Amino acid sequence: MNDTFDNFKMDNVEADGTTSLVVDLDGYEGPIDMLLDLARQQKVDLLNISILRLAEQYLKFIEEAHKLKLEIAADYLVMAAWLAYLKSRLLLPEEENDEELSGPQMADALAFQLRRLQAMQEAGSNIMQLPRLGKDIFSRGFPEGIKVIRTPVYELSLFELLKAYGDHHSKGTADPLEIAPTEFYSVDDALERLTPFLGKILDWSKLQTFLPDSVKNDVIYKSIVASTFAASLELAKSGQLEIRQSDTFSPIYFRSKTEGFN
Amino acid sequence: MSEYLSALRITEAILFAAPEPMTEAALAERIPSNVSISLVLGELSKNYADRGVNLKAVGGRWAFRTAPDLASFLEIEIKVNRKLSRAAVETLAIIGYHQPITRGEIEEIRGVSLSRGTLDLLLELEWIRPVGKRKTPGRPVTWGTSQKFLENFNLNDIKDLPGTDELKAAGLLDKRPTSSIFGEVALKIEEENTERVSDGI
Amino acid sequence: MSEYLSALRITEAILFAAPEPMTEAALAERIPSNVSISLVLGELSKNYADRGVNLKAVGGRWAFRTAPDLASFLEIEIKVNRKLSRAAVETLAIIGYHQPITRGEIEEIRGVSLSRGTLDLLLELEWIRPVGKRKTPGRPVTWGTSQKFLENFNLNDIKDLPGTDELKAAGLLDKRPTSSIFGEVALKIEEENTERVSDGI
Repeated sequence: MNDTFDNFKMDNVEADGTTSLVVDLDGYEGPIDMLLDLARQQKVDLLNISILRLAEQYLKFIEEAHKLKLEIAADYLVMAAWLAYLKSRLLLPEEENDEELSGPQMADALAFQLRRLQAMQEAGSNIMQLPRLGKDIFSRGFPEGIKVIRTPVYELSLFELLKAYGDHHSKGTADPLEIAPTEFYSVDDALERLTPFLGKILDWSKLQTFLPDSVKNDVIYKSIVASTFAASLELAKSGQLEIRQSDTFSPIYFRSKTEGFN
Repeated sequence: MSEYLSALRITEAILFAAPEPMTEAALAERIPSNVSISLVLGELSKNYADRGVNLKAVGGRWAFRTAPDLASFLEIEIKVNRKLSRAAVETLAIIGYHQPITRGEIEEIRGVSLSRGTLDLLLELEWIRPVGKRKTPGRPVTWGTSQKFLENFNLNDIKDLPGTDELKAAGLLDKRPTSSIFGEVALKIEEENTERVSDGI
Repeated sequence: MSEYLSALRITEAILFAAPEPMTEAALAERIPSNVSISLVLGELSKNYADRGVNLKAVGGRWAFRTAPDLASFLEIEIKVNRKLSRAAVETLAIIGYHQPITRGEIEEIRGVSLSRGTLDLLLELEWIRPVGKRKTPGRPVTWGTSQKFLENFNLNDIKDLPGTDELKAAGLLDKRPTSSIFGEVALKIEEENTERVSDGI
């Protein structure tokens, strides 16, 4: 936003005509920074600064800038609006209002912000005056270094050893492929189980009632449900079973298909 | 040679040879176990206090450094130090004294939105680092100074920053937003700032 | 501070910070002109003679160097866990099962030639040892496993290595990957296999 004010200077002659105030916006870091600079020019301790006077100076500056038809960044205008409001609050008698801060409280808040920013600006220049490494103080120019010796440690488990041997062994030999029997329930298993019931399911009965009792674990149970459902579709297709499900995810019911019932 | 003397020599040699400052723990590992490393470091820093080279704790680690008063004799080559902008110096100070602090809080204190390159530059210098996230909506990143910052400015601890106690006593290390007191107008400023910030990203 | 003392401190700081050894002439330029640099260097090297760091002239140039007797303290030994290459593990397994075996025979079994370092590494780890010579032309060395091999794999005797049948029973001679779609059942099967393997030890 500073480029708006490039090389712009203005003289602000105080009401008492003694202090000549030079405002150079080039290089200001925003309205608070500018207010802080105006405050410094009052040459009093920030603790005793007259916020009212500061607000007036700021507003005067904005007014002058407007006269010169300078484009002013929004931040500065918002600050001007706020300061104008603050000024009115400071000048007018306070109304009883619990929700809003009083004029003096608002002025205190601004004074605090100015003091805090000033403190940080000073702190910044103090930090930059500390002796700096590589500028004022130096570290060892030619550190010999600490030599790091890496000793490799190889870890191999018997399992890895045997696995390597096994992998290698099976690479060369053409063993017949043995498929381990699975504990999963096949569609054939389900068909076998459902067939005896065919023609005997007179009323709608839940799919679950047709499942074997001794189910070992969840995965197997799921496979049984899936296989039984697949088998029931098969049976329905061949006209031996009717299936009903009223809604998605709701229970599935079977019933024997009775001849000529339709 | 006594074990204590031996520990002194070893510590001295390691600190001379190490390219980076070393922690007490790392040094303690290398000296006879019945010798106190703090005692050794205490004696060494006393030995070197008046010499051309001093033993210093920087950022909680130990290193030899040339004595600060000899700066003018050591300008072997003219280093071109990039001059930091006012905004960068101010931001660095704010982060140094108020850490952990979010970008938004820095902007509150400075009363202006941070321009694009400021944090980037400090980050590039490795003087600041993200230290966490504020548990507020949006979970903004909080910033703090780095080990390298302490080493660069020859500080042992962030508490050694000049004037910390005075600033604290004066209540100036309070990062509460003054804008909350500014009322609606301030809210408007904030919104605009926020927009500008997000535009800039 | 006397000029002599000042010269001592400056020389000390310069030699510490200099990136390379420095000539007397270059040092002389930086100290008060009425102080003799040889005197300064003489005193400094005497000061540092018994310390962890010594001031030495090498080829007419001066530099601080850590004391030679402390070299071992300036080393850090780090143990790095490394994985053996597939070839090495396979070779070791083949030696374990087929010992005594020559290099040529290993290559025949593996169907590829052994790279240079493989046997060397196993030998260096002391897991294998030469056990004799084959009475064939060229009298090639035969290899076998060592006591350390047995210790490493917690075996009492090389005969305790599971036989081919046992390996097959454990699924280790089966290339089929255990499919993840079998879910928990497969995991259970795998666990059982693993148990069976450890039972076999």
